[in-house]
Amino acid sequence: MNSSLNFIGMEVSVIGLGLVLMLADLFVPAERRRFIGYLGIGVLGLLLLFSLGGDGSCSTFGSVFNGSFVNDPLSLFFKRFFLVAAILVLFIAAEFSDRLSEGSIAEYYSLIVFALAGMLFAASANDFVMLFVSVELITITFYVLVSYQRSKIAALEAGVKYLILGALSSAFMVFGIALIWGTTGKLNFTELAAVAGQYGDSKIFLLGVLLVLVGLGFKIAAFPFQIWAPDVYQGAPTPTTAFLAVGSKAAGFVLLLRVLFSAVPSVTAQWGNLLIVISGITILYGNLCALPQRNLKRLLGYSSISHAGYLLLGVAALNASGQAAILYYLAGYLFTVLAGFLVIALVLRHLDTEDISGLAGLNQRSPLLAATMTISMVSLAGIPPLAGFFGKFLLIKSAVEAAQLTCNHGYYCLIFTALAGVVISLYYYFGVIKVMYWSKEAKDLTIIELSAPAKVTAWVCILGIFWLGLFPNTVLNMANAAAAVFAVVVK
Amino acid sequence: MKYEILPWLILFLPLLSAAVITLFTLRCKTTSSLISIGAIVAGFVMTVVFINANGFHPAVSETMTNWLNFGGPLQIDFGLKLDALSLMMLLIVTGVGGAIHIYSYGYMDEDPSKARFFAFLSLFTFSMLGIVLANNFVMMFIFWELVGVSSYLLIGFWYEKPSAGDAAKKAFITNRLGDFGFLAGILMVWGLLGSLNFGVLKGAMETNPAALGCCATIAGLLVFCGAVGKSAQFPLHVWLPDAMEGPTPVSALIHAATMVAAGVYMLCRTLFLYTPDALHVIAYIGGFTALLAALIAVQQNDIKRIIAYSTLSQLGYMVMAVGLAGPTPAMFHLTTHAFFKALLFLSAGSVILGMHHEQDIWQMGNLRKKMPITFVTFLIGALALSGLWPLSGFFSKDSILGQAYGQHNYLLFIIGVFIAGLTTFYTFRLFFVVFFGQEKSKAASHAHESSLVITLPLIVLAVFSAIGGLIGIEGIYHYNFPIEGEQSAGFIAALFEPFKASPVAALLGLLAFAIGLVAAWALYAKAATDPLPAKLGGMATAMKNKFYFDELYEATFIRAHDGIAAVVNWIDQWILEGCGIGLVRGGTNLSGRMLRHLQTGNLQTYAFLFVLGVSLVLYFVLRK
Amino acid sequence: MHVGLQHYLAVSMILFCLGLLGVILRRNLLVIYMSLELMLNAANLALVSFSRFNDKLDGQVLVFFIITVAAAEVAVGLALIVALFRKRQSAHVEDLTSMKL
Amino acid sequence: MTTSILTYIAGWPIIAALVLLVVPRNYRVIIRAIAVLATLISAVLAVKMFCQFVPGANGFQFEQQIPWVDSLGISYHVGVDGLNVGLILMGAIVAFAATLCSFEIQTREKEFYILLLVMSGGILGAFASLDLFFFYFLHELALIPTFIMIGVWGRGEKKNYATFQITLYLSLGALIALVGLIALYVASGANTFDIPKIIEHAKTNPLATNVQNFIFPLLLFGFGILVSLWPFHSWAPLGYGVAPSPTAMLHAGVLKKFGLYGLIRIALPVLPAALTTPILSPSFFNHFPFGWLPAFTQHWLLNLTWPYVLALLCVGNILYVGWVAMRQRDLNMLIGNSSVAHMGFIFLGIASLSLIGISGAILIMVAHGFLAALTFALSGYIYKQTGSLEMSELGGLCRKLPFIGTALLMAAMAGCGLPGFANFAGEVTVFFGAWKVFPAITFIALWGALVIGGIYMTRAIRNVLHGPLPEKWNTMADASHVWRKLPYALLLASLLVFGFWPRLLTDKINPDADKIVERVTAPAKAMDKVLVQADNSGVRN
Repeated sequence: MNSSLNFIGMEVSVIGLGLVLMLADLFVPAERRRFIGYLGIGVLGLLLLFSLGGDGSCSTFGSVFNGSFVNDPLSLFFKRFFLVAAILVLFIAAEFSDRLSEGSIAEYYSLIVFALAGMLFAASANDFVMLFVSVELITITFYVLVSYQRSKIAALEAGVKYLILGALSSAFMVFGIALIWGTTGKLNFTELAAVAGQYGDSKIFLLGVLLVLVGLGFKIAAFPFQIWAPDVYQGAPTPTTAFLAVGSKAAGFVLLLRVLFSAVPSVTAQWGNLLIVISGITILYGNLCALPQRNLKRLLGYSSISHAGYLLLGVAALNASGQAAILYYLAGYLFTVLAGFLVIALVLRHLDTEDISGLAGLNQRSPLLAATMTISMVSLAGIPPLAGFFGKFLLIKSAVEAAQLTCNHGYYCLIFTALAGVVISLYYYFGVIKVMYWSKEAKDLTIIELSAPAKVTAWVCILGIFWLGLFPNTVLNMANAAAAVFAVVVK
Repeated sequence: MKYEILPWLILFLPLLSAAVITLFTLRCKTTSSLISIGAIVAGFVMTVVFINANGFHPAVSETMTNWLNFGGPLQIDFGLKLDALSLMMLLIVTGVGGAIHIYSYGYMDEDPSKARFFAFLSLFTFSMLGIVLANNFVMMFIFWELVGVSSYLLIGFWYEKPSAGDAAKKAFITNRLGDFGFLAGILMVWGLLGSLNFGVLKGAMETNPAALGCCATIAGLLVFCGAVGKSAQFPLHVWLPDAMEGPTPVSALIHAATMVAAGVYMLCRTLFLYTPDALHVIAYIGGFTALLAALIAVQQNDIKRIIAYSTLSQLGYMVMAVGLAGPTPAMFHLTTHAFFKALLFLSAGSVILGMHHEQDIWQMGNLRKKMPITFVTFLIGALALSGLWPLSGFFSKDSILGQAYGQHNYLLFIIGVFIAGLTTFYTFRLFFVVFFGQEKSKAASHAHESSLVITLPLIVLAVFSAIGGLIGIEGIYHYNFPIEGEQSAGFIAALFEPFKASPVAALLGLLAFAIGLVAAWALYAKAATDPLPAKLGGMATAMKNKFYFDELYEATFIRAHDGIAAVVNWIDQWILEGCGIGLVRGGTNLSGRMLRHLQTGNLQTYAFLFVLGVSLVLYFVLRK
Repeated sequence: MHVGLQHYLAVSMILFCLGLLGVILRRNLLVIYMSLELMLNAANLALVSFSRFNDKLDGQVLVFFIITVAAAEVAVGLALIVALFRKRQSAHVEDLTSMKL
Repeated sequence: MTTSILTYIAGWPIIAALVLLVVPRNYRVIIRAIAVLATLISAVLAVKMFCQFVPGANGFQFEQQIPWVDSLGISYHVGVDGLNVGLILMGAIVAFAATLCSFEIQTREKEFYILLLVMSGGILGAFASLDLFFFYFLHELALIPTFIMIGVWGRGEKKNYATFQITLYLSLGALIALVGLIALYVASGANTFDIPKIIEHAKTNPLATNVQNFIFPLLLFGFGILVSLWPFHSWAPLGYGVAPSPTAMLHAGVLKKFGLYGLIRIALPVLPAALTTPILSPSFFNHFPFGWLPAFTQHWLLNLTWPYVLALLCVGNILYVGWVAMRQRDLNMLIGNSSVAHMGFIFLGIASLSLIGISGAILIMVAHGFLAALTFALSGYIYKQTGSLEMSELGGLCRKLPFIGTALLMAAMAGCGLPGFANFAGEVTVFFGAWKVFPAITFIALWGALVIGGIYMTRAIRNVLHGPLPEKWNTMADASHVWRKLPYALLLASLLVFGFWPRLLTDKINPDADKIVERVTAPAKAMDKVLVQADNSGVRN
């Protein structure tokens, strides 16, 4: 038992941290509460260092709790990922704290940390119970996080929409789990994988798997479960949106990967076409809807849908390079999206609307922020030398490999759909750049003063984007090692 | 071969001079002109030295270096061909050209851009020498083009005059049309024979006359297109009269003595290519051009234009001669024509200078008193052009008529004789109106003789125009185009040779001269206005308007080509850009706008869509 | 009549669909939310009956998890709906359309 | 391994860009000096490299290889052979000239120079790169600078539309090419992005014909869009029309050659079967209802090969775009269209698949690089002085701008293929190369080169330089001091040098072009083997 607790040391510390932050609220005077966030950042940073140093709890590979909790390269990759994301989001939240004054900011921090705990569990989930609990932990915290600005009607509206649709998807997922368990009698992924092949013809079983995928599809905002994303992205406080875009989506993906390639690999192998279609439509839907969009956060909401589509391309490829590509892409996406939301949080926080025109003249107001936003948009579009390019490159490569291996022309159709999507997306991403550099709408040209942490965050994001774009070796090796987890299952 | 370096120096000195003037001495008018004159005069001297050392028929006739090399299939040399044909042309170009350069020194004295003028002249000389010396098709084409562009630059020398700019453009494009055929012909010949070198090609054609196969005539005519453009043959003759917008020395050098003769030279150089059919076409085009131009010349009033049309007509003669398988007469006429036509142009230039840049002959009159030297030189030129025995023009023109007669092509022969008469008529129409009668304007009464630097070249050229037929030029060309039968030797023999060789041609030619002269005297000796329009009516108007060729081309080819361009541009703008790109762009945008209406904002719709999505996925997977 | 697994599953399926219809058709947020709970309970019923007929207890355990999670969800959800009601004096979904397109 | 001179050539501009990042923006002189110095150094190094290059030496010269991403077989690998030696020289000189011409930029200079340097370094690196990934990667570096430069410093009312069109169009082309390159990488089975290794591997294990037939169009149209192959050309005139002149110089001069270089460097040697086999299989008419077509049309369709299709498309470039150029009223649009038209000759040379044609194509690529840079630099100068390039408003500028006017005249003449300039040498070579393969198309191309080119270029001269000088342009000033004249003089001199001595280039190109032609034409006998293999396996894994 003791050793089991060692395995979940990181999760436990994170939950502890959440409690500490919440309690700290009681002892810290109101005007200094935003600095509580830096405490959280510090602790999470330490955990990250441990995990990178290789002697943290999460780097001991193995499984505990009857195999329901597993530590392997995949979970390690995602735990680091979530830690980085949470740290950066806490930075953003600290900058954004004056807009969150209705509730206590410390509670907001602790909710982020609790969501992080859910994500960490999700990274290690290896059975349906753990999957369900971690998903719910994330989702329920996000209900609160989304509607945190209680005085803003939009935030409440977003919260309710997320709540109802989230609960709906949970219901589907739970029902799906029930059907899977009912037909196979297994909840553990590893055990299920051993028997799943026998149930390939059982419609009830397939229905169950599909319903679970519906729940996960909701989390990653894939078509046709993407409908909530724009509204929630728009209404939620910016740090929440950022965490939603990065953390929640990544958690969805790690679970999706586990279910598809660990739990039911034999079923997944039949679903290439389904995944191709979903991926293609998701890409087109996100990009097309974003095209006329003027609200920045809503724009990023649509863009996040399209990125779910690109990521699904790696899933649809059904091969190891596709899975590695997803991980790499997510890593790049982390820095890229957080860079974007950082700028939005800093620049638009005093404006009522989040219209793109709010960025007008940003190049004069703060060259660093303009550069950060530009790099973020360019990386989202997937253009060298930035992270987004290398990620898309890997994704396309995996799809081409799949196409040549299977002779399925659907893959090429999907690739060209993705290309069309990229070209469409250039239009709106570059539209943002245009506004910052040469829009005529610029009226307010006051210089934006940046706090030191904000600058640090911006630079971390920029360097991260360049690092992943220029020196892909380290992370790519990690991603390859993580993806190798599934190869074992297949054999 | 002695002094092998000399031809290279002759060729490149003018280029060097052009470069030096452009780069360094554009501000010094005198230095620049001296550099340019020095280059061409040195060229003349070196040519003479070279001919002295090697004769007109050097043992080794080529010297070359490789310009582009692609192994076996394509080797483009930069080589010089040195035989009688090219050496004689060298003499003409550097000699006549040198005289014109010196003349320009005086003529352009007042112009602020004199340095630029001499740079262009040197560039032209370089290009012309290149054509003359080229030993292969590509090199000839290179200089062919360079000649075209230097003529473009010189015609447009006074570029601020819109008419000069337009004329330059017209000359360039018209020449380009010819070059288009020329290059296609070159490619065709290369494709079939695998070589570009004139010597090699000639050898190949001699060993196997059918080497070109079925394309022989087409290939020949395509190459001929080049000559049509450059030598301003029908139907590309329209640019030459307009080219008179350039300064007069330019007209003399380029549009009379040298460049326009390049077409004829090229035809002679590549004579081995042409099938009888092709030669037939060439001959008739030449004859028709000669007739057409002579008719138009009768009703022109601009002193330079009259001479320009005369040039056209004489070029028609030469081309006709080539077409009648007579390269020697053609080259002979080319040579004498270079003398007397340059002389006529320069004299006309002297007149224009004296008249303060008035070019309408009906504003002149009675100039023989005011400009005696010009009067005399002009007279010699006119007589030589008209073919009065024993001036040079008589001999060369007679050899062409003799060729036509000898080939039993009586139609062309009669046309030739008729043109000879017309030539005399329009030349002396000009002569009488300008130098006789009353002063028809104030400028004419204040006219003055030009300075020595202008008249000296006139005198030199006049001498050559007079005796050009008697100094054995024809014999030199026989090195290249040997004929059977013995040559009459001796000066006196040469003097009466034509009457011996083809008496019909010689006598009819002289008769035509006499008729033309008498007619011109009768009509124009005292005329103050032109009496012809009244007599000829519509025909005169047509002649005055150049038989409406410009208008015809404007209305047909140019409009058609511009029309195609306009249609294509429209397609580009509206179909490709508008419909193609516009539709993609608009379609994408529209689908985005439509699609996002799914996001109604209503939670219940969302839930419904969510469930619909689930059902869709379930159906997709579980339908089987 | 012998009541077997199919019957329980049928009931659970019907409950699930009823819940679904409620979510789609009812306008009041609270009712929608209750319908959602109905769907969760349909899943619970299925789990329990599978558990009973397969003689395995995992399902029962999972049901406990679900109930707990649902409770948390309800706590948060009701709070949210109440906050919204205070703000808008309405709990109807049609009023929640400030963000769209 | 020592650092290759190529790394320095491409690296100096990039380093300078990084240095500029920390230079305060009001130190204008220093910013300029750094930019000029960096490009000057790389130009000088490029000249040195060009002179040291040994023609016909086996393999690549000045090679350098550093492993980059091991798991994918990506490495930083640079080297030159005859195919790219001239392009690098041209690129470096044009980059230097463009930096000098950037003196006309007066606002936000720091950003401008940074973008310009990134663009220059990237494209030089792309030409030097022997690794598929870096080849693509370094080229794409230029996309963002292009977008921002045109957007911020561009001119005219259509700026926004043109900026987006050029960006989207170019990315589309680049992405299609990327898919082709990745497909090539995957299909080759060599598990490396190293170009020489892929070519070597393809020699012994040729790709199946149907795979080649699939990849080749991707590369052709992907690269084709980047080179403004008809009918995907409309971005070019529009984009160059609004771009600031240094951007247009670099883009039209250097970047545009990337696609062509890619076709020659990669597509031809690796995909020889795609070039020689018909595109449509005989079963085509079973699947598609074209049976009603006349027999000779069917026959024609069945014998269609990709080079022939390319040759047909380049008629679009030469004739169609030439005609469009004839109708332009704006000088920049005219130059832009003419630059598109020139691409047709290069395509024609490539399509001929002959040594002469390909050598000629590379010769034109180099020549056109200098020429396009020169013309856009000149039009930029005039625009700076007049604020308009509408030809009806200009005229007689030779009087006020003797130097610029003369340079423009020479550029126009070079543009319509006048001997003495490098363009002529290239074009005439291409005509010779293409004549034996596509006589009819060459004939048409001649019309485009000699007549249409002549018409629009002389029209431009007539309208801009000749004629009376309008009153309002009396205040114009010619390029006066040496630095202002240098870029034009440099580019003109380069055109003349290669025009007079094209062998400087062709002798270097020929041995390597010969290898490519050999790869394409020789393995006709190996074809049977490939066909059998294709029938058996469908796709190679």
